[in-house]
Amino acid sequence: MRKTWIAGLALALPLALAACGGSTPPGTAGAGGATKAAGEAIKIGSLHPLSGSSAADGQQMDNAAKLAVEAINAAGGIKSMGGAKLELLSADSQGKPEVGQSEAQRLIQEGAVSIVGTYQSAVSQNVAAVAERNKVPFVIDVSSADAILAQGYKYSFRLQPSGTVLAEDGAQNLFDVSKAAGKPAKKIAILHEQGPFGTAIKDTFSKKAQSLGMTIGPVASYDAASVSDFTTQMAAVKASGSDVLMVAGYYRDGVLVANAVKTVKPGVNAVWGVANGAFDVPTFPGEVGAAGEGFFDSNYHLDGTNPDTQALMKTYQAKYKDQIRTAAVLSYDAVRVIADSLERSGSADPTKVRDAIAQTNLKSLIASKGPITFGPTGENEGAAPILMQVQSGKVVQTFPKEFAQTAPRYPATPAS
Amino acid sequence: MNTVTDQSPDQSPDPSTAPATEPAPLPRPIWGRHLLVLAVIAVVLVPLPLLLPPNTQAVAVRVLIFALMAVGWNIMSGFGGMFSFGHAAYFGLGAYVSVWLLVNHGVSPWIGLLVGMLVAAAFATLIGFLALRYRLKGAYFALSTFAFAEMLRLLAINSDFVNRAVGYNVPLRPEFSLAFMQFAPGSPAYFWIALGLTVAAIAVSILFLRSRTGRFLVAVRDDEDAAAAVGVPVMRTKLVTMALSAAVTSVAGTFYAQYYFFIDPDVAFGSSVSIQAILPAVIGGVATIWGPAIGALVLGPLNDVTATLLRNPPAALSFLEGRAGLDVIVYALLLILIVLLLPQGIYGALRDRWRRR
Amino acid sequence: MTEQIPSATAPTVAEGEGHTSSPRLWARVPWTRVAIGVGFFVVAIALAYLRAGNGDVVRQAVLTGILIGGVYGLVAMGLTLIFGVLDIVNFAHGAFLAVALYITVTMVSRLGVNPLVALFVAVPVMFLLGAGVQRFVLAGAMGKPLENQLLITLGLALLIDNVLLMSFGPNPQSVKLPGDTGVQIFGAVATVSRLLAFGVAIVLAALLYVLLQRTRLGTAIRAVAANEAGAQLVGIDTRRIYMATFAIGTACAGAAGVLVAPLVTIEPTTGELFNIIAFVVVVLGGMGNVIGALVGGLIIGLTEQLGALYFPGQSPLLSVFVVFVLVLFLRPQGLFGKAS
Amino acid sequence: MSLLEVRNVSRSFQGLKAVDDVSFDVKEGSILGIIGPNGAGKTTLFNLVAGAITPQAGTVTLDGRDITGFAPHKVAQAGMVRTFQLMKPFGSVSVLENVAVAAMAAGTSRHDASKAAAQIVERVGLGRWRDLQSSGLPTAGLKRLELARALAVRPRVLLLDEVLAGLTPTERAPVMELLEALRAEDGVTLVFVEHIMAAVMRLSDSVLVLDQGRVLMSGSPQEVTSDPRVIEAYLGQEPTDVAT
Repeated sequence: MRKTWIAGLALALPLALAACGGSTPPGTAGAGGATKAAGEAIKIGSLHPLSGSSAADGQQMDNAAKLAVEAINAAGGIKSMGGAKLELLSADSQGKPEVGQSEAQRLIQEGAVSIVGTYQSAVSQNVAAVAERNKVPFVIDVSSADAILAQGYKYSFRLQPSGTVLAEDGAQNLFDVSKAAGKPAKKIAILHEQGPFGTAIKDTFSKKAQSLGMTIGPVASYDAASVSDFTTQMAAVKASGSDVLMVAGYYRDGVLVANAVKTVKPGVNAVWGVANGAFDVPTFPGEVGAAGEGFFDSNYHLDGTNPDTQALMKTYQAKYKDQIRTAAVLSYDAVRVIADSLERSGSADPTKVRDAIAQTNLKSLIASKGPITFGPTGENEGAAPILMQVQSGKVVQTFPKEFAQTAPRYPATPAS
Repeated sequence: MNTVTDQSPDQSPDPSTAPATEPAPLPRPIWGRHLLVLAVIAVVLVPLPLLLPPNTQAVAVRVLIFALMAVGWNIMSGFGGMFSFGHAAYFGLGAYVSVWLLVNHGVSPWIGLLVGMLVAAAFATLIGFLALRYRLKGAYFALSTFAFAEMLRLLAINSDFVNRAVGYNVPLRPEFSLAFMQFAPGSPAYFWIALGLTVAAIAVSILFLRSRTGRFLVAVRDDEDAAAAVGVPVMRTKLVTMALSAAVTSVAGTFYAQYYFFIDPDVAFGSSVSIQAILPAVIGGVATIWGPAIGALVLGPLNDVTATLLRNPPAALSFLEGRAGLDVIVYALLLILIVLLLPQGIYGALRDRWRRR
Repeated sequence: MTEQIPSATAPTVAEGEGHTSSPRLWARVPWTRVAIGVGFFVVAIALAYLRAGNGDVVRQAVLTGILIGGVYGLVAMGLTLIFGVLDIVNFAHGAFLAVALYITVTMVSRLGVNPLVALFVAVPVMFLLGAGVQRFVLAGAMGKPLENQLLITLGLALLIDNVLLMSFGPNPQSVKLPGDTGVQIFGAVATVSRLLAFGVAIVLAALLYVLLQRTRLGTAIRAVAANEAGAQLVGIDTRRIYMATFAIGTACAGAAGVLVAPLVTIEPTTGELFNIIAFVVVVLGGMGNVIGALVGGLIIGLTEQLGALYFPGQSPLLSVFVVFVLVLFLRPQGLFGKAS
Repeated sequence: MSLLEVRNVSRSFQGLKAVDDVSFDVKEGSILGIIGPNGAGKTTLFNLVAGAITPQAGTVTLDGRDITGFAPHKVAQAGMVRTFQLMKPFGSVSVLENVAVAAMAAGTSRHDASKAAAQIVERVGLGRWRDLQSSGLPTAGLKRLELARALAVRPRVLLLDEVLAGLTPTERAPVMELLEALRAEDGVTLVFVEHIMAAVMRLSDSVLVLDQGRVLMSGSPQEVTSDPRVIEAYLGQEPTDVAT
């Protein structure tokens, strides 16, 4: 008896809810939200992993996108469209490609003129295809996989430097910094996570490093989701006599690397992160203590020398009681890019916005070699990594000179 | 309504506790009526994508993919009682084989679909043979299927042959084409293809249950020794079942890749895929013909519903707005409640009620 | 045909004939199997030497493998107990462990105590949590098919992860063990926190062993594991035993959580790291066998580390799964379970 | 030549000889009763002959064909079918379906299997229960179902493991009549393990006595029951219906 009721309810409830929850509000129906009635807010979709294992970054990125919208609205909205206000539609990808895909679809149906996202490369791959097929621009804040823009998509743009740029510049920075210090790097041991990100960085970095005359020592990969110790790998590094340890990985494993370096003392001149998810994160020095002292990371990074960035850091700290990370600054930049394009196109038609984005020329809050401009494939041509180092328990910018807060300390034999 | 399923597969009847009172008679199997119902449902659903708001259509397609996976899982683990916790292996093979053929050799996904079915069936036969040869049962059998799926995932991650962890993008075509299963975004064709595949899968499961092998399978599930004693080839029955189950699930993988345009080892072979194949069947009713589809109908939108509700909560609950993770909490609670309160699944509970009338 | 294998933790109950006299530990050690196992590892280590060409690396791999293996064993102990007695594949075990991680973090940051002090809070709290979960959630699923239990524990894991996410936020946290430095052992190094975790794992295994073998509760638990109907006949309240076992298993996850807290970055999903490996260890050791879990943990730890030396480009998990499948096929009752 | 020849079959478990060098012959159309005290190895012998366990030594020959070590379903397909002492119905399906599956396993088409099953179900007296779920049958019904399912395979040799145990005397009579009819009308050869001596005396052409895994003696029912060794073997043994 009772069970029938429950069964009926279980069956009916989601369906009924889906019927009302899923339907679009009248007025925004129709693909892509073509033209806006005057006074109606222009919608921008923000799609990030708000839950799941990357929630820390995802929530920061969503917060920063919100801050950007607030800032633009406070400054008078989109002036070319009569001061039209922006509205941010937040969505949770849960870090899953298929959820990201259907959420992107939903954002577009609800009238988003552009989407900002998504952090995980696998999710971005999916969303890029959705954006392309719906002809709605997709501004990637963070996702490094080269493959995303290698599809020839017209509607996808990427702010962060691609994996190739990150890895090549990472090797170049190592070459320059070690040479300037009078101890040119010779033999590089590599430790990388086995996903697409770590593997691609390893491949490109090795090629570039070899072309610069360095040799590659032992290479070890690991599963970032399950690894729990690096002492064996570190012993192998130590035994190989390598003078630099390059690490391409995420936060949790980066912490384990630092602990293993401290325990085994592999005797390298430097631990050199390339696009490492840990070594330039503000919480990293606090978490590993002295173990992380001297660690380098060649990575895209917020520009701590830029007053606008400093202001954003303060605002974020005040509002969210947390230190803003680079990923979130990129989300902030992404919303700025869209607002700027709306301003120039004077239209909320996604295809016009797309054309305007392609013509972007905007100063970034991220350390870069030039303003944000997009190349033919949609890569940000201004994007370039800079070199950070943990010095006295803080992550500081050290190279190239124009972004340096202090000079790099090399060699920086860790945990000595 | 269907004779196969009054009991969960691994509860073997204990004669000493069998009730002395006469149980209600089981209705005769009416396969024809099942097929008829299926045909009517299929026809009724055809105009659906033209009626649904466009963003709901993505949910409808997801429901069908869930259903397809669960129908496949249900053949082996429901009707066959061989609990698989590794159907990601077959889903992933379907996805990878078809995409590999498409990207590297320009082969139509329709052909890839067939090749994927064959490869998945062959793989299932192989691991099935090993697991049965070594007489793995219950949780051990389940863990072995899980281990094989994980090994495929790790192999894919470490093989240049399939692009390692990078996976594949399905190339977008300049023009839309039925031959390459690619249509305009939001085109009802996606729904119709998914519907066709799902209806075909359910029809296959009905016909299979009616077939000689299908009826052997139920006997083997109920009592393997007794089935062997009357001459049922136990091993062959189980292997055929596993192969069929794998082939059906691989179809879901092929369609998934064409609909979502992207696969990588985690998306294709990850353990969450195996769970997605199990969930709808258990929620809807294990070892029933309609359970997997009903379960998918409930689970498919559930995520969106909880997310939507919490994004724009009713006034009374507005303090919950924007709390990340809350939607997943609600989802998890609903899941636990449904499984606890309806151990037979939704269809199972409804059917028991009808029968008692 | 093949009978369900009686749980190996319950030899005095399961064994029909033979030694019913006082169960001395040394008399029950399967010496031939131990010898074969040790032989395998000698060969494995020798091969690693050839492959790595460097003694330091191999010594480090062996030491690390043993220490990590201890942690795996620690996590798997509670799981194997639950698996063996309740017949439930508990996917929420890692999530329970994460709860203990957050208990530790909170105590250390609020009270400034040594993380090990958290044992005195985490273990009883987790015991009660486990008892509650079993009584109010899992009791309804006892005797239900495998897939129902699987989904309930998966739902629980999802629930706990996200409650932690909501309560503590997504930012990674960490715990420091005071005086956690490297220690030289046979030319390899290990941190104090790892050695401590390993030591406590062994102590805990011994305690559980004594609990199961020498107490009334333990006897009852073994009886239920070996033969539920029989246990009921002699007047054992099986529902109470189920609850107690699940609570003890969860308390073990609690202890494991406190001990691994200094070794990991603490996030709501951290516990999931251990789930898969713990299952492999449980099967390897024979379900329900606490000592087996510890030994299984050591084997997996060593496999992972030595496997990484053999195949540096491949995922270490691959060798773990290969070993797992081989054991499943050749000794489905686990290395320390009884032959049918 | 005998239809079923069992020669020097042995099997031990963990050093314990469950069946030790057992031989016997069964002529076509005859009925062999196997008796012996508890633990004598009767059920193990059945398992060895029917292929559920592989003998460590010895051969089993059916109609001149060596079937030693055949898988159980191959033995069934070769024409020899066994029933189980602890009944094993296909619990989730109807009585009729239980029997129909067995008929299909013997090669009957789906359509004919249902018809054949209906006839057999009538013949064993389960007609009014044919549409019931088999797990709900009382013991007497399950015993008949075991028999019906075995008959559906159209066996030449039927191995019956205590089909009468657990039945009341009034329930036994029709089953015994059925067994006699099977031999008389269908020419089925029967080998049965039984504790109920009255049934053994009435049905068997010859009797084989097992004790501690070995053949104690064989002969006509009269010879066996009057033999002092047999009486001794049963002495001190609680009469019971439950064998090991």
